[in-house]
Amino acid sequence: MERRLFIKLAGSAAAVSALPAFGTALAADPVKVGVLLPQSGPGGLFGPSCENAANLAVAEINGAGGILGRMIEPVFADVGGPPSDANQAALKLWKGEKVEAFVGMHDSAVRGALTNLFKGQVPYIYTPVYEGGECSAGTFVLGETPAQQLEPVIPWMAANKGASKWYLIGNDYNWPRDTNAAAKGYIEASGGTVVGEEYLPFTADNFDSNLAKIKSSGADAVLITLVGGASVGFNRAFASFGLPDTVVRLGTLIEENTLAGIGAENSKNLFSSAGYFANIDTPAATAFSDAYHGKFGADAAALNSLGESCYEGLKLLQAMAEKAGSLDVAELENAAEGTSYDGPRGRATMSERHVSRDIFLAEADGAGFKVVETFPAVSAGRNCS
Amino acid sequence: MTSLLRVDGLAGGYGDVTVVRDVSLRVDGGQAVFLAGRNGVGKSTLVKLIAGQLAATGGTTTLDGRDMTALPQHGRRLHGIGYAPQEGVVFDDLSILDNLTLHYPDRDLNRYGDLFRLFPRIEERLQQMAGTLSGGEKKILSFCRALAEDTPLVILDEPSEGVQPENIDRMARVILDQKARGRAFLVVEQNLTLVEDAADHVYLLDHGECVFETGRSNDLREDLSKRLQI
Amino acid sequence: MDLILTNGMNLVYAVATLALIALGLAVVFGLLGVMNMAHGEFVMLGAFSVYVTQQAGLPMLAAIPLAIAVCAIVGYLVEWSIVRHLYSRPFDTLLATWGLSILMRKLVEAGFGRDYKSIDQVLPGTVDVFGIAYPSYRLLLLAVIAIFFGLLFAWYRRSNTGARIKAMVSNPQLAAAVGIDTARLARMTFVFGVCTAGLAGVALAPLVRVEPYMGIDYLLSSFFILVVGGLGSLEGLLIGSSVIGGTDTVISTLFAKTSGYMAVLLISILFLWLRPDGLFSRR
Amino acid sequence: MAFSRAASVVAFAALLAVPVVFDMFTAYQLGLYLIFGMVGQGIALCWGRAGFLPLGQALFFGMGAYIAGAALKSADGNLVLLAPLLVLAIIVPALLAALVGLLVFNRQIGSGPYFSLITLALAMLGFQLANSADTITGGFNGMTGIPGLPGFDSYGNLYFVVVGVLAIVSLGLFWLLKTPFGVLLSATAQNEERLQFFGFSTSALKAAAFGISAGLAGLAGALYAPHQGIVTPQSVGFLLSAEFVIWTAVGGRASIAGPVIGAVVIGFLASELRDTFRYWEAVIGLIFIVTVLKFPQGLIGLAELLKRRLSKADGNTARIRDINAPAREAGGAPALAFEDVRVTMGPVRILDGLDFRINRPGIHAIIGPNGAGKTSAFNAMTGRLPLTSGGISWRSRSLADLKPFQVARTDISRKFQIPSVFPELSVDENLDIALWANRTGVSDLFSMRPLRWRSDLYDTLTERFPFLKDGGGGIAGSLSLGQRQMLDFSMTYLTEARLVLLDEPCAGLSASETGAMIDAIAAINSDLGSTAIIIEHDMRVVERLSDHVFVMHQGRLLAEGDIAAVRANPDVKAVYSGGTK
Repeated sequence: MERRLFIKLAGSAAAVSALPAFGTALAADPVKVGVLLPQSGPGGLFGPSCENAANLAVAEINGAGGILGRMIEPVFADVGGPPSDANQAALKLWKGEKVEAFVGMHDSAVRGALTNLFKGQVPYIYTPVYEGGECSAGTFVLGETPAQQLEPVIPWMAANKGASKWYLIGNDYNWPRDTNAAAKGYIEASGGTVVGEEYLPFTADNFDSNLAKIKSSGADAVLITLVGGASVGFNRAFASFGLPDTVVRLGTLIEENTLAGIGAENSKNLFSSAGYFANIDTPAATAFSDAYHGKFGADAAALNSLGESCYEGLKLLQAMAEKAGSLDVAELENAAEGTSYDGPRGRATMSERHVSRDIFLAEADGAGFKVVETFPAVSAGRNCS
Repeated sequence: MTSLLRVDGLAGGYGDVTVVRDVSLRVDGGQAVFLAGRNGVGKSTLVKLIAGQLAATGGTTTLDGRDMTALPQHGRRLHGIGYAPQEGVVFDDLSILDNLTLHYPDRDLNRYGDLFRLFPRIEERLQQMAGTLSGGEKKILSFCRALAEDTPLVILDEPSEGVQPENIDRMARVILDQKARGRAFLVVEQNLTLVEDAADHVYLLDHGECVFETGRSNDLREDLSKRLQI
Repeated sequence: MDLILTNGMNLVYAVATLALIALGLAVVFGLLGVMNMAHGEFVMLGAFSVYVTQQAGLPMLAAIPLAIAVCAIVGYLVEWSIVRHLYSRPFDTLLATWGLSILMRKLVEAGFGRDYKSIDQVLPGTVDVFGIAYPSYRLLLLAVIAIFFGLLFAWYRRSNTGARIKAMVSNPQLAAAVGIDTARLARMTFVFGVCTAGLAGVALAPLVRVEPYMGIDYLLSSFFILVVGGLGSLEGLLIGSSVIGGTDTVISTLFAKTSGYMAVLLISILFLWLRPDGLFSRR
Repeated sequence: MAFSRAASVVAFAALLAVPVVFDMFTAYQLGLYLIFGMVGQGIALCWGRAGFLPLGQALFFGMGAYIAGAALKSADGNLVLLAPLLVLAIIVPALLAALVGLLVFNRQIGSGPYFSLITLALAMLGFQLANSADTITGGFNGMTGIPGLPGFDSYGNLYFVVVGVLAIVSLGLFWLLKTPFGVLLSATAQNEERLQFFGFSTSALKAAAFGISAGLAGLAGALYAPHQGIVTPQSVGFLLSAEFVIWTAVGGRASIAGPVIGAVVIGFLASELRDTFRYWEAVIGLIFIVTVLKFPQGLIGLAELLKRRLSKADGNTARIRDINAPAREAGGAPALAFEDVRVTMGPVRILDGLDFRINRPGIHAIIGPNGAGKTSAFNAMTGRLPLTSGGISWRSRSLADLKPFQVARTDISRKFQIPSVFPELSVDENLDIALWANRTGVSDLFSMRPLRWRSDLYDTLTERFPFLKDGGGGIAGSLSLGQRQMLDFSMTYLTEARLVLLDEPCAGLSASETGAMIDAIAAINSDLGSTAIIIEHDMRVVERLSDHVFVMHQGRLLAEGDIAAVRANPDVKAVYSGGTK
């Protein structure tokens, strides 16, 4: 410990002695932005693509003159562990590195810890898909909410795929429960019924009893809010029983990695609803994808909605800062409502700390997704009431 | 004639502690050699060194002209050194049957025929866990196991501990009988009856060194008793 | 009727795969007393063997020798460098193999990436069994597991290897005194155990998710199976798998998956508390 | 001793200086690791001392954190309301753990993996409950917005509270380990069965240690809640539990400071590595492996090794004993009765209608061939062998269905055939335990006075066996077999029990040592006027010591009487004649 502290001291001494050289350029000091992403733990799968996307956004923003005339310097930290670790990591960036704004892509437990840590004293943009309802001061959300992912999609599934008897299955935690609570309303409104609802512990690796129930319930559609490995395992078992021929599947967090794990032969009649897919063929999305692979190579971590959201996070920060003319939380709060920017996902407009934006419904098609319908400018629903 | 077992300048102990220093001894075929001495003088340590359970820090052990010094314990057993230890004498959580047969691929019990006749309780309880036996019975089981092995040399560490006098006499009979067939024994023993009955040669140890040795004589008992009082 | 039959088949499948997965740990923990927290990682190595053969364009059967080779080499090295120093210290094997499991996950992650690997289905489609459609590969797997356990059982009954291993664990010095090469026997037992875990990984790879972190799923359930059934016997392994698999399947079917999971934990606690006898304890 | 006391003072002074020397952020970070270290201190108490490993300690940590979190949220700064609720965060986990411990330890002795796996399963269950009961706990997303302790800033002076609590806990543990309770915990780990035969309920001792460790975990959790402002199910789960154990192992599983050092070192290391090296977890994994292989006693063990190199160990002198141990009441005449006792195991009849009585003091011998059931008779009396039928009574109290420690409390003391002592404890501590047997109440266990106890018998024994006094500071495991036999014998008699069971007390002794032992038995037993039963093969011993002899054969009594009568008995002649060394 002594040794480590000594190194730390030596490091800060070096930083102090180097300061005068920059003294004159104080006004143009770079803006340090903390990018909090998972490199370890269950979310670690999305760390590399998120890091790349954030770096790409930084390069583009800096290439165009930065934010408010200041270059962005991203500082990354791993928040894949439990909230207490994330707290430490964020605090180190905030108080140690003097980071002026945060972009975070991580689970909701970590978000709860961070809003409690920041207490609205530093701008914080939360980027991934989540259950909705975040309304803390200084916190801005651009991820898809259940309302966005389901409100237009469920009627579409009913009309085009004959989905009327829904079975809801998810992991046993807040996001699936809240998603399904929203889904029930939309299913009813579309004239369908919910024939079953079940939540699985994170450790589940055998889905036979669920599949038997789905079969016997006579469901013709399944809404999947399982995450990561559980989703892969469930969908593979689902296909092995030959269910895809008669039952259509809709997931709200089935992105490219999960689909790769499920495998092309197991993904018949599998739909996913999200704000972004790697295969969207709008000019903005294609340009983004080209730039991504141009910068990081063809073998770079596969693009997906969670990774791409880190790019969007920095873009939103830029848009809000430009509109407010400041990175001060109070100024940002005043300017946020109505801020909009254009990104790979299309145009996003901020309302109640969330963004309304285009939602894509895609069908699994071989190794990737094929967008079958685009729902323009879908609202994130009521989140701050 | 060269001896079956030759131990020269053997030294060793536990970790950094040297217990046995520079011990040399001989055991000929058809002979029973006993080790005597007070508790803690290193008798058990010496036979552990010879059986290969402890690594020697000096000296050599040869059996029938073959150098055993570098061999591990199981190798010495396979090359002819049988050993029945003082403590941990049986596998407590195995049946008596398994205790007697686990090291024979054929699991044949016939090799115990003579011994079972002398110690019938062992045969009566083959299916019982060895851990349920009393201390003396475990010693007998261990004795039977070691005697039935086809090793030219058998090392026995306190075979009579906790064993009733009749059974000690039977043990002595077995040893005499096997000696007659050319087998050699190296025995650590406190019980003077057994020494008297079976010993051809006695080494007296003190502080890890051999201080006295004697052949078979009529006043062996008196001789030893006197010296052991020291 | 169909539903009962499907659930019945699922129950058989669950018990069989659990037994297969736990077998390696039954050898390493049940016989050797090594609380191998890297057990799941050897299953993972087996599953990745299938991925590698698939990438190389070879048939799935080629994964079997590959998995055995990889697990044997890794197992040999692990035994030689770590485990052999810790045989008499079960809690320390737990700590060291916990570290090992992290190391193995990270090495595989560094080599193959973190993403989910999709293994092609072998024998896709379903077969009609008593009027219900059941996945063909599962049926094949059930047959293979039944034959495998049958052979294992026959061999174990006749050989005294089990007794020799028990003897070595309970009294290594005496085992050496009766001529057992304890170092070699322990190493071979460990290698056999981890190779079995690897083979379980091969067998399950087409059915489950395959990624560097998949092992955790298999670790804890294996431990509970072993302690419920009793350590050190094949019968115990089958009983444990039946109790754990049966509880999970029945409760999950009647109620919900979370209840099934909690019931498995409760059953395990009750067994550990009330019926630890028949399981040999060691200091 | 003085060295480590000085080191502790310096360490705490350094901890207090951290916010000044570095910054509040470093102090905040350190504070979390100190909180985690406190949980490790509890684990070390169970693992390093009492010998059992709790593998699910996060359950109690998380429980304390949730209770404290709920308390802070509901009390809203009202201290009168808050204080008792925070106490609950310590008491509830402690009581739960003590209950679990009692239930489990009552059914199994030893330190096998079963208890550890039970605690692991409980933690997993706790995680699932915390996750599912989202109306109370907030589910996966956690219980959020927990206010700080009133008057303390989580990112500021709360650190000093953490350091203060850590200091109190460490001092408390230091004291606890010095008390008889601490000595008995170590004894439990080393030889649980023997300790039971001194009348100590080892299950209660272990349950108490587990309860204390859970209370510490709860206390740490109660600090964690205001420190972090959020509590999530991960605070209850398996992974954090495993990490607690690993920090403890890396720091030193048997020490007070070790777990804290482990948590701090690994904590800072991980926090530095995780942002610089993508595969940082592999480094941590490697550290565990190296620690277990090379430094099983952890970083503290390493430090102690260095310390020992620097300064030579202190002498082995016995400690001062200047307080008379409470006198044992004399008790009436002995009355032991075996009534048609049968014990069968499978097809084997171990005892087959054993029936005899002992009504007067003195030394009684049991002889008989190997396997006659002599030791089994002792086992049946002392709770080690359940009776199939029949009854055993001692002073008109039935001994059937009693556990070994309950038998010992009826004033029966037993010596095993193979000497059975507490090998890692000093000779002095071994004798202490025997002196404490049936003389200590709960308050004595937590007082330093019993460490100075003596008795007249203690003086007699140390005179007869001088190594007991001269080598009192040395550990019992380093004694020779013969000395251990004498130590064990001395301990058996030091209890001054009215009935003493001696199973081949001369086994493994040479002829001259046997003589010394016989003299000791004869002299001490007649001094105390107690009743002894001795199992012996050596007829010389039997002749010299006993006036009454029981001959057993095939699980039954074959004959009894004085030695001449027994010798003359034709039945006895048929099966047994006895001999001498």
